[in-house]
This record gives sequence, structure tokens and C-alpha cells, in this order.
Amino acid sequence: MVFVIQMIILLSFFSLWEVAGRFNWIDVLLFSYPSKILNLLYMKLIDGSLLPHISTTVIETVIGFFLGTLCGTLLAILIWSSKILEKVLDPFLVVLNSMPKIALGPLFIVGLGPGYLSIIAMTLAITVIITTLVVLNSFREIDSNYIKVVQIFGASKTVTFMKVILPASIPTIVSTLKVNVGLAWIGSIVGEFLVSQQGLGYLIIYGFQVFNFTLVMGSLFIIAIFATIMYQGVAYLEMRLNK
Amino acid sequence: MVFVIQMIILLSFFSLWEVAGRFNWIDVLLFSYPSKILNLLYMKLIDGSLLPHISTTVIETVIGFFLGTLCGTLLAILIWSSKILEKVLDPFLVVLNSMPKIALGPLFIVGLGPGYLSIIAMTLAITVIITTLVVLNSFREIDSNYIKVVQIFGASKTVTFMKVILPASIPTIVSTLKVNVGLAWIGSIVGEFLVSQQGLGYLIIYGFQVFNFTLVMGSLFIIAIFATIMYQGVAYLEMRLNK
Amino acid sequence: MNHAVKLIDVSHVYVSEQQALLAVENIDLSIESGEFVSFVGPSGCGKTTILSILAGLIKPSQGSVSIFNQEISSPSNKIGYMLQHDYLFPWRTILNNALVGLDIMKKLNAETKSHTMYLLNEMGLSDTFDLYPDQLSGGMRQRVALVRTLATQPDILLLDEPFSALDYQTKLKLEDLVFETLKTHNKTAILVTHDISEAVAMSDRVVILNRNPGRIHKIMNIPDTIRNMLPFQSREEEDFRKLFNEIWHELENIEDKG
Amino acid sequence: MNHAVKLIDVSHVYVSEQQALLAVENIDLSIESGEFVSFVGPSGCGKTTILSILAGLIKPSQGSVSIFNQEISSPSNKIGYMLQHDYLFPWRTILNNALVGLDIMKKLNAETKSHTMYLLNEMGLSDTFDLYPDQLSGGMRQRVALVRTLATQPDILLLDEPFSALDYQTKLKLEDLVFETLKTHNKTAILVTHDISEAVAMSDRVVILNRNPGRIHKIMNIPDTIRNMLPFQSREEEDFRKLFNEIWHELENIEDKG
Amino acid sequence: GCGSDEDEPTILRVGEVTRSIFYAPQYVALSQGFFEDEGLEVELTTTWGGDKTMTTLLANGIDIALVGSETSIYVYQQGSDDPIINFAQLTQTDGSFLVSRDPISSFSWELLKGSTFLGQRKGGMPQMAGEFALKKHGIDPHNDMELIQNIEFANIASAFASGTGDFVQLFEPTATVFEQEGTGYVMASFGIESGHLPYTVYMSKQSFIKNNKDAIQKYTNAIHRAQKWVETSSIQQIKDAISPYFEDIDGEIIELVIDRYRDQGSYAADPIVDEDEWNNLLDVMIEAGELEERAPHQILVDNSFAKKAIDNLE
Ligand SMILES: Nc1ncnc2c1ncn2[C@@H]1O[C@H](COP(=O)(O)OP(=O)(O)OP(=O)(O)O)[C@@H](O)[C@H]1O
Ligand SMILES: Nc1ncnc2c1ncn2[C@@H]1O[C@H](COP(=O)(O)OP(=O)(O)OP(=O)(O)O)[C@@H](O)[C@H]1O
Ligand SMILES: [Mg+2]
Ligand SMILES: [Mg+2]
Repeated sequence: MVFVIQMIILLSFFSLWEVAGRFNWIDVLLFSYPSKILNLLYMKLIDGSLLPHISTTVIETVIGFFLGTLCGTLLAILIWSSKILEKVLDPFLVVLNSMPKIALGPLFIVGLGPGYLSIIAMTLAITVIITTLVVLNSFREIDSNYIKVVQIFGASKTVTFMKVILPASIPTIVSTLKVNVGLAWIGSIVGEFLVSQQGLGYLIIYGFQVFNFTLVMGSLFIIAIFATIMYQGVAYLEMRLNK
Repeated sequence: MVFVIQMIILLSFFSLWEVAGRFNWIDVLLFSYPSKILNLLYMKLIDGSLLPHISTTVIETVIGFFLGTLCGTLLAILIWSSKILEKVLDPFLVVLNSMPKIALGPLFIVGLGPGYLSIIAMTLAITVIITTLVVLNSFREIDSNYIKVVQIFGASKTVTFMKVILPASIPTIVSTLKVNVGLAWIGSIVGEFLVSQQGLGYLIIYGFQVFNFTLVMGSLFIIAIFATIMYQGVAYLEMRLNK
Repeated sequence: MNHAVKLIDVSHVYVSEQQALLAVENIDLSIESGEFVSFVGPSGCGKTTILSILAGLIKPSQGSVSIFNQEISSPSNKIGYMLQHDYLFPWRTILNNALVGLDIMKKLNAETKSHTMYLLNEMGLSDTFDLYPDQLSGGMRQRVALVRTLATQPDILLLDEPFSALDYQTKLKLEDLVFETLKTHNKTAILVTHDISEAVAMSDRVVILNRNPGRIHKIMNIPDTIRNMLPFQSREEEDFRKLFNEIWHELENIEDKG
Repeated sequence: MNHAVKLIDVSHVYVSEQQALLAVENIDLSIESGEFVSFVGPSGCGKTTILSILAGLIKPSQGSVSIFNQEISSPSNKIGYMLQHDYLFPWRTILNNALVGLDIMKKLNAETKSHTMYLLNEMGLSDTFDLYPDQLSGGMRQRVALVRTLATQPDILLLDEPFSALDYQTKLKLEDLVFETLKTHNKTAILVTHDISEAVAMSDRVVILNRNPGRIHKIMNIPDTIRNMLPFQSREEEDFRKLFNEIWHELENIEDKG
Repeated sequence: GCGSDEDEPTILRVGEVTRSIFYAPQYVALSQGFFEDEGLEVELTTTWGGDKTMTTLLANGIDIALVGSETSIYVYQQGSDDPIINFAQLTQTDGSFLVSRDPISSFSWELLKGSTFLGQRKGGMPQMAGEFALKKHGIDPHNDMELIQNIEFANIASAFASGTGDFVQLFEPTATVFEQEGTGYVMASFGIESGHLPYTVYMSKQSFIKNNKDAIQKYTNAIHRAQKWVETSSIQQIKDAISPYFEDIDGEIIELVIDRYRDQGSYAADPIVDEDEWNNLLDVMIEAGELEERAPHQILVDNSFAKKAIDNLE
């Protein structure tokens, strides 16, 4: 049922786009249309030039996704562990988060060189603080009576964390995963805008450069497909955790 | 106490930077140093060329911040109101969120023209979905027994929302505000990268263009100051809500 | 017939991944308008389940439930239900928690508000109006939840162990208070309790439930002498002890079988 | 002296923005190892507050608390505390909820686990091991919380209305179970209850608390005959009624003054 | 990249500011193996934008940068102990064109007066060259017309295509694509109008050049060879040589673009950064108000490698 509605939405979107493109209701130069995009992707797939781009970006994204979620959660744990740390760091986190990451690009290049490291650093810069803020908030929201229960048994802060805080925050962490699927893609693409020899971000910026928007749209299309796959993974995890 | 530690951190950071810059431990061309930055900002403040840039961006950011939080929360409410809508839209939200917003530039420019509208649209594109995902998750996490209590009194879905879901989600919404302070700045700056004649984002990109990183750092510095002010506002709100 | 509540052949199965549990089976019961009925039975026999069905919170797997001759499918505002646990809203003050029902039903006015404040005062909560729930003791919270339910003056009152966290003296006082309020306005009530004397003292009929699955084991009619007295006085009656022992005995039988 | 618990001149004030509330005042009490003491008193008189102080969850505003001659400042693993509300973890199964204390204390092994399962079985929860808390009735949840506290076999047991959600029969059975367990292992216990017969039947001493602020009103010693019997049998004793009435009377006095 | 064993190729890391047909000789050198012939192995990265390219060069992320000379001047202007030295020129004119929305049979620059002009962003070479050309024709860009200057490089074409502006300053291949689609018509070349400039040049840190004279020489040799190759080969040949680097541009368009650039002399014939060209660049920058003092040719340019390369080839 849900799946059917989703398919209907997708199909009508693509059909409308196709028709609009074919009948020149939209500027094909700028927006292209699905069959043209698919054709381009197919050609590139056949001649083998697409796969390296995809695999590069997917690997960067997946690494960034896991590392970002992990670091963000660990940072949240660290901050949670000390009231003073929490109060001291809170404004820094928020202000740091407001720095436009693209403007920090040169910093990464200088620090990490023009390579994968910079791209992954960009992904981390984009995901970590948001993860930290959201997860930390969920730590704070936990009913203190649950904490009391384990304290009575003499639980240390670590044990309290493992037995109460973490399991109670799982739903929020999973929802952060959903946010991070998006942020990781943005991070790796923006990172590739910075420096790259290949990858979907490279294809996008190159597409802009050579005024081939079909290529840009095609890359976005591939991103959407892989983001969907990652979403499915997270959704499966969510289902499993909710029994 | 907390304030003192924060000041110590800030001061040592800036002193270290200053010293490192003066003694050429870092490449001054790329990193500049505080006194040089402050001097530049002071000069620009005196000759009146800085204020218009600041006010432009601050206005865009504040509008984007409120609109983004509002739209994100409203979208979360809409989705919460229907189980089917929720299931249908969930993957679309996540995948949409993974589109690199910069690559959507042409869409904004074609749709909204090369002006403020595009910049604010960029801010919204960056903030709305994350807000929606986080707030929606907090709606889901509310103890269903509280909902039972109002249902017994015959509360409609709207009333349930107003009397239970919303008040119970206030802490999460406030924490999303903290996230959105950051995202709104990023949105307006990235929007200014796309189209602008004025604003801090414009200064940054101009600084890059003429390879004047002191100007870039100065703009980031101003962003940090105003982000701090916005953070204080949110922190005050948080304090008030927690009585 | 003027039934306030009518349950016809109601059964309910809780279905989960691990198991399907038949919680209550073949419940047939009619309660007249103005009647006071108590449910007693071993823990886990399905008392709360029946109340939830009556309140429209659970749709029974089988059977029909009607209220004033109307079949119900969702919570009706004729019914007030005091849940077994208080579930006060942590973000509302005590007074606002007590007023939440009136607020939702759009019945909040000077009169209903002062009535609610009167009830809070009667229950010994006069100093707590502006406090928050986590500043109250367990028994105090329970009383706030009771006021919340009484405040809207519903036609039918479902009370799930309303006095379980209270000391004897307070309990007796509140029994009288609730009893009087109901009788004056001719309200219908269903009380779940583990306190047999409470059941006997307050009710017109006591329904004894069996367990696994929950079924009606026996219904005891309380003689008029006890019925019409205030609960506190009933306990002094001659027949009281007899009835108490009878119900006790029935419950013991159930226990032994279980 | 071999005191298990010693409270010297303990007072506690709850301070919030709205008010400062003196909850308990000048509590002086020594409990010997192996003793069973009950607290009775009107709702809101500070019983839970005293238990929380003993458990090390609240630091009293004044006075000193020691356990086995050691002053306490944080929760000690010699103490087991069953809170007034169950607070079972919704993400753990019933068995895992019952085992959480052992798990945290790193005492979980085949023996302690089978002991916990034995306790669950004794309390009539044998079919619920793999269920989650929201699939249980109120009384069943309360029993799980009791098992959770007993499972770690603490030297001192603090029980805050452990049987309030249970029917008479189950309650009597569990009173005997708890009583026997404690006596065999010579454990110390403090029980908060609103059920005077429960207090008399189980305890060596009954502490009657006054309210506003909570103070010790009177301490009743239970005669050896009743003390050494199982709670179920005590109730048949001659002296029982007398003691019951005496305590009842004291509580009525307090109520009238309040 | 030090040492020069005969068989071990010297590795040079090169960053290009963008990927463009404008840099055709570079891709020729790569695809025709000119670098390999010199015993070099070139790793090419696209470091999108002048700022990123220069940053990467300064941070030693690359050894050689292909970027506009103005960046080296900006760096010099802010003072640097290790200046960036221009050693081989690749393009010698601006690469953008004046595109009109409507076909105009008899174009004159006067027509721009009172029109809406979609220009490049401030501070960049295209904007400076564009305004320089306009002023040369007696047009004050800020008063005689409505100048829209607020759109990012990659989105200028989109803005024009969606109806903003009567005229636009566009690069290739966009200009040619627009012409083919009828979206716009090329009226004039800013490359021709602004004259010869050291537009895109290979540069490196002074310290790197000092320590790797041999490698730089070889690199310059290969580039010069490619320049000659482009000068003498057919359009078709050039297209075939560079198309692996432009898979997503139509072959026909590549040819048109190469033809147009070569025709107007955009590809430098030799790697020498002439002093005249340099001064022209300084003029353009001063006119645009981006330069405080003239940056001396003798400090920022080292033509010795270029000269030697010319000698070697003869
Ligand atoms: N949400 C649920 N999901 C599955 N099983 C449930 C659920 N709620 C109750 N049950 C089961 O249904 C049976 C009856 O539960 P109910 O809460 O009605 O008992 P009760 O008579 O109110 O008990 P108590 O006196 O202990 O409150 C129990 O066996 C319980 O385990
Ligand atoms: N966290 C708190 N903050 C402020 N006041 C509190 C808090 N907890 C309890 N109180 C107050 O302290 C007094 C004693 O509370 P306590 O919970 O100890 O009572 P109790 O004897 O356990 O009552 P009950 O039998 O109803 O559980 C009450 O007046 C209550 O309002
Ligand atoms: Mg129940
Ligand atoms: Mg209590």
C-alpha cells in the first residue's frame, strides 16, 4: 500500500518531467529530462566510466556516515559525562556548527592534503556536531527515575550509560542516522567540489563547467538511488530495534 | 566559573593563533592572525563598508532561521497527523536531504530569480528537512499513556497535539533551534555564494577570489559573533522553558 | 431498558509477536444508570483491560459494548476514566493538571474551575496548586489524578484502583467524598479495587473475576442497608463482615485453582 | 553496637523556586541487623523521602545516616531499594528486567539467575519471562520490580509499598515469601505501607509518622508471639486486633490534627 | 619530485583551476605522451577555483598550479617569503564571449548602453577583463547599463537561460551550446577586446623551482611541444587528442570551441610570459581597483625555462 503510493508519486513525477522536457515546457538545457538522463547514464555504465565515479563517492560517503555518527555519538557521550564540560562546550558546538564548512575548505586542504582525507574531513565537519547536539539532547531527556533504578544497584556513570542512557536513546540515534545519510552525501559531494579527480561530486562540478546539466542531473539521480539504499538499511535497523 | 573556562579557552586559542602567525609557524597567507583580522575589520567598520554586509546576512539568516524552524516543525506536524503520510514520505525526506543543495542552485535561480528569495530558499533547503526528521522523531517518542489521558477526555488529534505532543516536544524543539542556528548561517552564506552583491558570504567568496584570507577569516569571525548572540537567545529561551 | 453500560459477550486477545493472550472472555454485563459496580479479582485477571474497553481505548476482539444504548468505538466524553497509574503531565502545575479535562472539553469556566479547586482542597492538596507533579508524593499524585477525572463530572466513572496509594484514613474520607458526589448526581460508576471492604462498602454490586482468561466468576448483590449508607458507616454494619468473608472465600477459591 | 541502620537527627528540606518544604524533621532511629521495621503514616508525610535518604539518593539537609556504622553519601550496594513506582525498562524483557541488578553488580551467574527465575515463578510470573513490561498488568509489573530488588540479595531491604497493587490473596502469599526469605538470611528490612495489618503482621517494630513536617510520632513494638509467626498466621493472633486498633487510633489522631 | 634516474619517472603533482577546452594544449601533452617522453609522470587534479588551487599549492598539496596569473599577484601583494613564480604560459587571452539574447545583424558596442548585462563575479579575471573591454569601448559598466554581477560562475548560464539579462559574458562551451540551441548569439570576444594577457599560467613556489630545475624544464618542454602541436594539427586531430578529457561534450561542439579559441589566438604559441602581456594584466587589474601597487615582472616571472624550451625544440 505505502509502497504503491510511493511508486505512484515517483512515476508521476518522472512522467511529468519527461513530458515537460519533451514538449519544451521547461528549458531542457537546464533541466534535461529522465530518458535523456537514463540514456547518458546507460552509455557511461556500458563504457565503464561511471562505476569508478560511483564507487569513489559511495566509499567516501559510507566512511563519512559511519565515522560521523560514531564521532558525534562519542562526543555526545564525552560531553554528557561531565556537567561542566557540557556547559563549557555547548556554545562552542553551536557556534562551530554555524561556520560555513565550505569556507573551511582551505583549512582541510592545508591540514590534510588534497585527497580523500580532506573529503572525509568535510563529511565529518558537516555531520559530527549536528549528531552531537541531537544525541546529547536525547541523553538529557531520559526520565531520571530510570537512572535512579540503576544507581540504587551502585551503577557507575559508565554502567548507567551502558544500561540506561544508551538503550533509551537508541530511537533517537537511529533517527540521527536518517539525518546523517543525507549529511554524509552532502559532505562527500561538497568535499569533492573542493578537490577531486573522480566521484559524483566531480561529475557535478564538471557538468556545470562543461554546461552539461544532463550529467549533473544524472549524478543527482545516482545519489538519490544510493541514498535510498542507505535509507533502507537504516529503516531495516529501525524495524529490528523496535522488534 | 563556566564563563571563566570559556574565556580561558577562547583567549588561549586566539593568543596561540596570534603567536603562531607572528612567528610564522603557520602560513600567514592562508591563516592570517587575529590582530591582522581585527585591524581589517576595524578599518572596514570605520569606512562604513562592513555594516551593510553584516546587516544583509544577519537579516537573511534570521528570516531563514525562523522560517526554517517553523516550516520544519509544521511539516513534522503534517506528517505526524497521518500514519500513511508518514510512511510514504519518510524515504523521500531522507533522500531529499541527501541532495547536495549547491547542485540545486540552478533550480532556485530559475524558479526564484537571482535575489534574496534564492538565498532564503537555500537556507530553508538546508534547515527544513533536518528539523522535520528530528522533531518528528521526538513526536514519536512520547509516552503513549499521556496521549491516552487526553483521548479519554475526547481530545481530537489537533487537541492531542496541542495539549500533549507539542508541550512534551518543547525540549527537542529547542535543541533543534540550536542546530538551526548553525544551519541558518550556513544556508545564508551558501546562498550568498550562489547569488549576492552584498553580505558576509559575498565577502568570503570575494576574499577567496582575490586570495585575501584575512577577509575570509574576518567574515567567519563576524559570523561566529552573531551566531553566539543567537545562541544566547536560544539558551535564554531554554532556561525560561525549564523554569 | 435504560442501561448505562452494556457488555455483550466481550472477549479480548492481546496479540504480539511472541504470543496471543486471551485476556478476558465472554464478559456479559449490564449496568444501570446510577449504579455503582466494583470489580475484584486476582492481579492480572483483566480488570484494567475491561475498563479500557469500556473507555473505548481498546477495541475488543469480540463482542459489543454500548453506553446509554449507543455502541462505542472511540472514547466518549460521557465517560471519565482514572487510569491505574497517574500520568500527570510534568509540564503542567497541579492545578492545571487537574483542569486538563475541562480544558480539553472546553468546559473550563469560573464555576468548573472553582469546583476543581474545591475538590483539590477536599483531598488535602490545597498547598500544591502551583507545584509540579515531581514535587508530590505518590499518594498525592494519585489524588490529583482522581480530581482530574472527577472535575469533568462525567456520567460514567471508571476508577482503576483509585485509592491504592493512600493511607486508611485518607482513603475512607475520599471514599465518602466520591460516594456522595456520585449519589447526589446519580452518576454511574465502575470501581476496580483489591480492597474487598472498599468494594462492599461502596458498591451496589461486586463482580468477582476469575483469571486465565478473565471471566465473570460471580456477581454479589449488596443488601440495601449497606448500599445506602456512606462507606465509612457501612463497615460497622452486621452484614458487612459476612459479605466480606463470602467474597474473600470466592477469591481464595480462584487463587487455589490458579 | 551493631546497628544496621542509624539515623541521627535527620531533616530534609525540598528547595524549589516556589517554596522550601520541610519534608521530614529530626528523625532519630536505629535499626538492628536482622530487624524488620515498618513505616506507616498519612500520604505525603515523608516516608519515601526517608527511604531515599537511606538509599543515598537524597543527601539530607541535616543529620547523619550510617549503615553498618559507616556514614553514607551515595548508594551503597548493601542496600536494595524497591521504589514506589516500578520503573521497569521498556526495552528489556521481564526476565532481563529482573536480572538488571545482578547484571550491574556483576553477580550474574547460573545460580543467581536460576534464583531469580525461581522468585519470578513463586510470584506467578512464570509465563512472562520473554514479554516486555508494557504487556503486563499493573500488579504484575509491581511484582517484577520486587523480584528485581530481591534478586541481588541485599543486606538491607527498603520496600516502598511493595504490595499496593496486589489483591489480598497474592499479597498474603508474597508477604510470607518475603518474610521467610529475610528471616532465613537474617536480613534487615524497612517496609513502607498503608496496610496496618501488613505492618503489624510482618514487623518487629512499627514506626508511626506524623506529618507537616514528617516526624516520628510513636514507635510500637510488636510482641514476640506475632513477630515470630508467618504474617499470614499472625493475623489470627489474639493480640493482633488490639495492636491494629492501637495503631489505627494513633493514625486517626494524626489525621484529625492535620 | 626530485632525482632524475633515467628509468624512474619524476612525479609531478599538477592542479588545474578547472576543466576546460581553454586548456587544450595541456590535455594534448597528456594524451600524446609528451610528459612521458620527458621522463615525467604527471598527476593531474582539478582543484576547483583559483583559491583552492593556490591554497593547495601553498600547502604543498601540489607542485605546479595551472591558474590565472592574478592569483600569484594577489599572493605577492599580501607579502610572501616564498613567492609564486610564473614559469610557463598556457593561454594568453581572456576566454569569455559577449552573448546576446537576440540575434543582432550589425553589432556595435553602443548597443550595450541601457541594456541589462549579466557579468562575472567581482574580483575574478573574467570580470576584470570584461569591464576593461567595456571601458575600452567607452561604456561605464556601472552607470551606462544595468550590471548584474551577483551570480556565481556556474549559475550565470542558468540565470541567462531562465530570462535574466539582455547580454551575458559566457565561457565555452556554454557560448557555443547556446548558439546551437538558439538561446543566445555570440557578438564579440572579450579575449580579442582585452588583448594579450598572461591569462592561465603554470606556476610554482620559488623554493620548489630552485630545487627541481630539471623537472620544471622538462615540464615546460612538454608544454611547449604541445603548444606547437596544437598550432600545427588539424581541428579534428586536436579534438581526438583531448576528447578523453571531455567525454560529456558533444564532439562537434569541442571542434567549434577549439576552432574559435585557436582562431582568436587564445592558446599561447610559446610558454614565455612577455613583459608587455604582464603589464597589460597589471593595467587591467589596476583599472578594476584590485591592485595597490604594480607587481614586478622580474620577481614573479621566470622565463628562463620557456626560453630554453623554445631552443630545445628548434
Ligand atoms: N498491552 C498488552 N499487551 C499484551 N498483554 C497485555 C497487555 N495489557 C495487559 N496484558 C495482559 O492481559 C492480562 C490482563 O491484564 P490487565 O492489566 O487487564 O490485568 P488487571 O486485572 O488490571 O491486573 P492488575 O490488578 O495487576 O492491574 C495480563 O495477563 C496481562 O499480561
Ligand atoms: N522532589 C520533590 N520536590 C519537592 N517536594 C517534594 C519532592 N518529593 C516529595 N516532596 C514533598 O515532600 C513531602 C513528603 O513526600 P514523600 O514522597 O516522602 O511522602 P510519602 O510519605 O512517601 O507519601 P505517599 O504515601 O503519598 O507516597 C510531600 O509533601 C511532597 O510534596
Ligand atoms: Mg490493572
Ligand atoms: Mg511515598
